[in-house]
Amino acid sequence: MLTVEALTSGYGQGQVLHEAAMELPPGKAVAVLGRNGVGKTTFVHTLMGLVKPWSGSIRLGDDELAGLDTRQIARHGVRIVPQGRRVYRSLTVEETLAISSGPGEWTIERVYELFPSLAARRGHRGDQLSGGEQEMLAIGRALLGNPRLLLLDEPSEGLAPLVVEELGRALSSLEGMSIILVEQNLHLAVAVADEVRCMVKGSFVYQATTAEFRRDPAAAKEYLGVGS
Amino acid sequence: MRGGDARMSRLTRRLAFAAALVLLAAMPYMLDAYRLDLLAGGLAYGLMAASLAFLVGHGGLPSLGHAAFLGVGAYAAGLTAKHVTPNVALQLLVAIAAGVLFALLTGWFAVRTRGFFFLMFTLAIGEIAVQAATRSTRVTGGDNGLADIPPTGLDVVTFYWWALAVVAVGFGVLVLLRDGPLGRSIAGARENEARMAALGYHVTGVRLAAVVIAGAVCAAGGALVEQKDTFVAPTHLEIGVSVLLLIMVLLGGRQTLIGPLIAGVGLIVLRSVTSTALGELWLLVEGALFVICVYLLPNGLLGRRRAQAA
Amino acid sequence: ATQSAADDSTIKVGAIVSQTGVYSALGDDMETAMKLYLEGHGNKLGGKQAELIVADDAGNPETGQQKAKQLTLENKVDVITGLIASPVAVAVAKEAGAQKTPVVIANAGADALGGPGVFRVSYTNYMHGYAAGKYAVEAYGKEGAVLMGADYSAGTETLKGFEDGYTKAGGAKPIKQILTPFGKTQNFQPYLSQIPSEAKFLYTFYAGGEAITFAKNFKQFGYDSKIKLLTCQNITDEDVLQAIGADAEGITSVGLYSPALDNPENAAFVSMWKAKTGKNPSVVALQSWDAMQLIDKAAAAGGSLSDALAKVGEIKSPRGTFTLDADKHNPVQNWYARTYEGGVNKVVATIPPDPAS
Amino acid sequence: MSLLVTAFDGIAFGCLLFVLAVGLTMIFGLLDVLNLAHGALYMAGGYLAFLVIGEVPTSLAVFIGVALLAVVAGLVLGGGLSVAIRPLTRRGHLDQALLTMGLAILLSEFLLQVADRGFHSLAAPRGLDGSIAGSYPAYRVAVIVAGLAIAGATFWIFERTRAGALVRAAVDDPEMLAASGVNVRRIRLSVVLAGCALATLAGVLGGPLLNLRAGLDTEVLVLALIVIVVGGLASIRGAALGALLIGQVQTLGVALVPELAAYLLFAVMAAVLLWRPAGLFGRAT
Amino acid sequence: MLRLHELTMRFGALNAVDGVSLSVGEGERRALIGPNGAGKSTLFAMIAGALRPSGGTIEFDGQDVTGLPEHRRARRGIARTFQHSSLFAGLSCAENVALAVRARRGLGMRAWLGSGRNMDIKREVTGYLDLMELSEERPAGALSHGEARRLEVAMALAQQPRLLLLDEPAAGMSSAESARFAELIQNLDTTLLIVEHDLDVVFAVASHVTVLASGKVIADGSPAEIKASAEVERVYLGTAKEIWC
Ligand SMILES: Nc1ncnc2c1ncn2[C@@H]1O[C@H](COP(=O)(O)OP(=O)(O)OP(=O)(O)O)[C@@H](O)[C@H]1O
Ligand SMILES: Nc1ncnc2c1ncn2[C@@H]1O[C@H](COP(=O)(O)OP(=O)(O)OP(=O)(O)O)[C@@H](O)[C@H]1O
Ligand SMILES: CC(C)C[C@H](N)C(=O)O
Ligand SMILES: [Mg+2]
Ligand SMILES: [Mg+2]
Repeated sequence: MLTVEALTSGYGQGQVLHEAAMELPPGKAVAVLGRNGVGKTTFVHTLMGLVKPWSGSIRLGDDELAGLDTRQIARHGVRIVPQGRRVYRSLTVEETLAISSGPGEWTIERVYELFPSLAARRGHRGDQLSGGEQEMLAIGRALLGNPRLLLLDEPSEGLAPLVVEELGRALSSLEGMSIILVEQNLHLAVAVADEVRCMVKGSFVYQATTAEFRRDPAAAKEYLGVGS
Repeated sequence: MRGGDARMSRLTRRLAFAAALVLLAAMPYMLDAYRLDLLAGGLAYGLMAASLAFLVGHGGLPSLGHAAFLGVGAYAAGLTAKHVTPNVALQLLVAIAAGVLFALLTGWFAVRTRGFFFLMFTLAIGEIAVQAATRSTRVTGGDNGLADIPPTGLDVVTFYWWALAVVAVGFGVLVLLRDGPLGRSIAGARENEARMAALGYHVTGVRLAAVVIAGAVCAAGGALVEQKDTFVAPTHLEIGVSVLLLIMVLLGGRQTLIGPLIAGVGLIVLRSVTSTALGELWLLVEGALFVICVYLLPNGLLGRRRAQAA
Repeated sequence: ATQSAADDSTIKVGAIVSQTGVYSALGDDMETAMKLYLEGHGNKLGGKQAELIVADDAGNPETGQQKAKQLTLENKVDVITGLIASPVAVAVAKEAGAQKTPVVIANAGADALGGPGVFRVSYTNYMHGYAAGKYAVEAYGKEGAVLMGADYSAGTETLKGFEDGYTKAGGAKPIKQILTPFGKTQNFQPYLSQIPSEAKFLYTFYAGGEAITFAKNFKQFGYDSKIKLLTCQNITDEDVLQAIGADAEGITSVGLYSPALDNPENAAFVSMWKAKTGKNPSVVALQSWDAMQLIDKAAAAGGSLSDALAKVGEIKSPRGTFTLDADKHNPVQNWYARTYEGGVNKVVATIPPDPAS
Repeated sequence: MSLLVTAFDGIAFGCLLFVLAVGLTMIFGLLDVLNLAHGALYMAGGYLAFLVIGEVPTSLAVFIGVALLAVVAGLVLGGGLSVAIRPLTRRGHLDQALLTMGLAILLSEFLLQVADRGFHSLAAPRGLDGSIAGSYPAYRVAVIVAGLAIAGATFWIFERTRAGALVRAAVDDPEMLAASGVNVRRIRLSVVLAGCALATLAGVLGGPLLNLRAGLDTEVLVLALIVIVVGGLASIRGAALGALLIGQVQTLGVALVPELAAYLLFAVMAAVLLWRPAGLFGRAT
Repeated sequence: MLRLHELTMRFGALNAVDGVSLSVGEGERRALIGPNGAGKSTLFAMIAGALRPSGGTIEFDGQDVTGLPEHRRARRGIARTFQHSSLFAGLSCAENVALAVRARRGLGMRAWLGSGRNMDIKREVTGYLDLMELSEERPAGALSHGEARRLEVAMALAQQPRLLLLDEPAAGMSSAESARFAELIQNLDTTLLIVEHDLDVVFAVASHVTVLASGKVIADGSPAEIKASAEVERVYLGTAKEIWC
């Protein structure tokens, strides 16, 4: 469903992505892992059009996304949960969800069910939420777009373990949504994703199914630097 | 290697500065009296623009009341000349002291506001200062200005050199202060107040220091303006002058100090040339110039966005 | 200046006016009148080829002073004229004095101006008010005066002149003086409402945009039926009358000129001005015309222009004949009470010059 | 009694200030673009009306027609402004200030060239050009009515509808809003157009009150800026409160303490900012 | 060394922090955990002095500092990191840390420094940057998220505080970095109060754990006791307990 080929991009003169490539079957979730600063965020931002691709192609179904602007990409059914949350600080929870919701199975009620603490804070402005609450709001905002492709950039950051667990369950149960999940939390990544990719210096250097990855501690050690 | 480059460019910068100074010092041999006088005025405005750049660009405090410092310096120097001493250096010192005092007095309140609100607060200070100057008729001569200031006794050429010296020293002080620890702290307060406080800085104090430095240097420029014309009126303090200074900063590039200095000299000279050549149309041309500059020089004449090394 | 004495065939006149800024409406009139004068006199002043150099002061004394430097040092003009706002005139007079170039003020009214090398064909603010004060005693009675005006030197000096003229002619001290912030008052109702109920009449000083707003407010808030009004000449000057519209009807003012004055000079001047602009000449236009006339006469006399300007004597002006006093070189002239009726300021009384002012 | 009239007149003046300032607050407070051409736009509205109908009273219908024409002119100028400002959206207020200041000079000097540099004024339309009970200008009552209507409409749109939330989101994080599939450009454009049209409309509305002349653009711009800082940049509500407060300061205030009249406007603004550094309704960021 | 007494913070009707009393001894490494919105960051902000409490007192070193402004507390030795990285975005990484170093040395308001002192500061700055594996010249605004988090910590360390408040320092750090980080702070000899949802870090570092929920302390004890608490499991840990414990 999503085919990324030879994607390069960066900031100013500095290239970050080097010929990144990946394929993602419909309805599947792939976890993107890698150490700080390797280019994970740049990768998902390039998919979303927030960073302009320098070359390469991004095909979603039959559509070429490379070169489109962010809004057009969003209209093709892509949503992002950005790193650092980026909630609208002057809008209340309720307003944020209202302007983000489109037709589809995800409704504001369902988001509140998923994150009851958001429901309790519905009148709070974005900048009056705790870090974890903001993360929930950012996820809710993306889900309400009922995307075909959902990009999650470290969604578990700042969430309490109990909530991460719920998030994991929710993401696993999403039907028909393709997911790219950038994560540092390996437990969540492994619980949600069908496949794993590791990024080093702007390219994907490792690809495996989640089951294979679990059995391959050497890969984790090599690409992520985790010992156990 | 990078460090080497930085040192190199620093050296070139210093050489260029010295060369420019020599060239400027030689101007009396090239220009007639009127042009020299105009250039002296331009340099004074350039210094004031640089002081405003220190506040706006370096300190992140966009002021729309900077002309008040010009006025304070000019009135202080003028009144000293009238009542105390014909010595221009003493007049200058009094002007600087008055600038510091005024900065402490008004900055104390002003630095409690931020951004656009600081802009408007300083606008209010400027306006109140205009009113005060207008209404203290007995001291200031009211709206018709302080006309009976005795001549400095310096001829055009000597005065020009005096002005050049003051501008060079004033500008040097600004640069040194910007690059010293206090200057860095001021930059920090511009970037992130919350963090500055968490690091143990008294943010209000740091911001106030920026106002005082900029105010003192601007007052020195104001003293030069007064000494050049031996005249000062409340119009010297008006919004229009503050706006003019701010425009110099933006045209020159607010990330630098030298850019606004050059833009200050340039704009004063340009205004004189265009208004002589074009009559009432000069204003239209100036408006067009601003518009064009915004597009063609996104960071001003000399503005490059550069990170400061430790 | 001395250098230009060498070149006897031309005379250079530098006019410092507001081409931009809040006074640019007056600047336009000045420029037009001066050019009109030169056109009508074969481009000659005192028999010499005249060159008029117009410089913009933008309403700012610092700019004005810089222009004065330019005109004297670079252009080497023989005389500087124009000068609308007083602060500009003060700064320019100072500079021109230092460069030994004579100045002919065509409008600015600050009382302090005048003296060696500085000549004025307009008026002093004090005289302007003084004449009105004298007139008010006869026409409005000896008591119950309230003064109102813009709070800047032109306003306060005019009101001071009025008070002196009024009391010296036997009037009682005005019962109240109301000052309004200059250039910041968009609405006069709050000030009009401060007029005490025992007041008999109101004398006011406003010019330009404020004159329009004042005149309209006075009428529309119904003060015309509560109190008699006497104003300075600027309130019903030609440059604001159109904008005030019907609300100007019936306002009486004291000024040094009216397009309705009946003398041959005026008839010629008005018709020439009308042909050029389609309107009646304003006071500033008349003053600028006379500034050129004064320079013309002095240049014709020959010798140092500064000395000649002091010795011109009688000037036959559209406002009537006037002279400059020997000491401060301010005009000694008739003043007129004028009532605006049917589109023109009709002269209802003539107030002769008073040596006391 | 006369103080009551003064206070009432303060409301009329406040209503005019509101129409003048609300467009500025929309473009600045909601869109984060500092539009210093706002005063020149006001002036454009006034001069357009002057050029079309001159200085004599017209019928109410013609006056309203001219006001609508000014709205159209505001939309056109707003379109131009929006194109001009687009490359600067992320470059900060000061660059925007320089650009819009340049545009303001161009526009106002152009107007003065087309009309002339003289003093002018609009006459109130016939029927409204008289005084109520011989002592209060009828036109000012009409200004109050118009001001309240516009206040109600803008308040409802910006603070009670989804459109308003979209606008605020477009300020907070335009990238994320675009990433939700929203056309951020169109939102920004509509706000600029609406803000500019309100400015030119204010120019017609205020024509009979404030007169027309060189320098008017700066004078009304400063007034509008004061209104929006006093109210706080956050909201239509802030602009309304700021306008009413400044209206009273300029009427009741100067009547009560005439000695301080020259300082009052700016002193009140400074005092408000010391008390609430982000304005009455604003919140610190 | 730190004593909170009935500390309370109200935002409108919400009691974000609701009568928290707590004391932390010299040299102790205390973790503060709890559900999102429990009031942990708010508590930190009050201790650091960025927020004025609605009620209660804060005692540091036996002195009441409740009314002391933030910068004065920093000078007494309280440093904190921010949950949302709070850096000097336009300045280089080195300058970010240098601001912290100069503040600590009391040189921040000096107009001028000799080159000897400058070199000294520079050396120290380089030390902290190396510790957190950051390069000197890049502007802080161009860092990746994880790098920004590390700079955040570097600045707090450069303050050499006596009490260090870390608000989710490891969030955004990759697993490798956070493991190294845990090791690093274990070896610090300052008093430490750390908020963290990464339980690997929490249990590696903390000698004592306090659990906050809805603004109140619901549990307090050794890591082992907390792991065993059913209440904590219910409101915070969930099945994550199985993974970590
Ligand atoms: N706005 C920017 N300007 C310049 N360089 C940037 C910018 N944002 C990121 N970079 C650089 O690009 C590289 C990749 O950054 P990116 O944010 O994609 O990393 P990441 O893999 O998401 O890291 P993390 O795990 O820390 O989030 C880094 O070296 C970073 O410093
Ligand atoms: N300025 C504010 N105005 C109103 N409510 C606020 C404000 N700041 C925080 N809150 C609320 O106070 C509660 C506590 O927030 P706090 O940030 O302290 O939580 P936290 O324990 O740090 O959570 P997290 O683990 O998600 O970061 C939250 O419910 C939040 O919505
Ligand atoms: C334009 C005029 C009202 C100026 C005034 N006569 C003055 O002396 O300043
Ligand atoms: Mg990232
Ligand atoms: Mg928190």
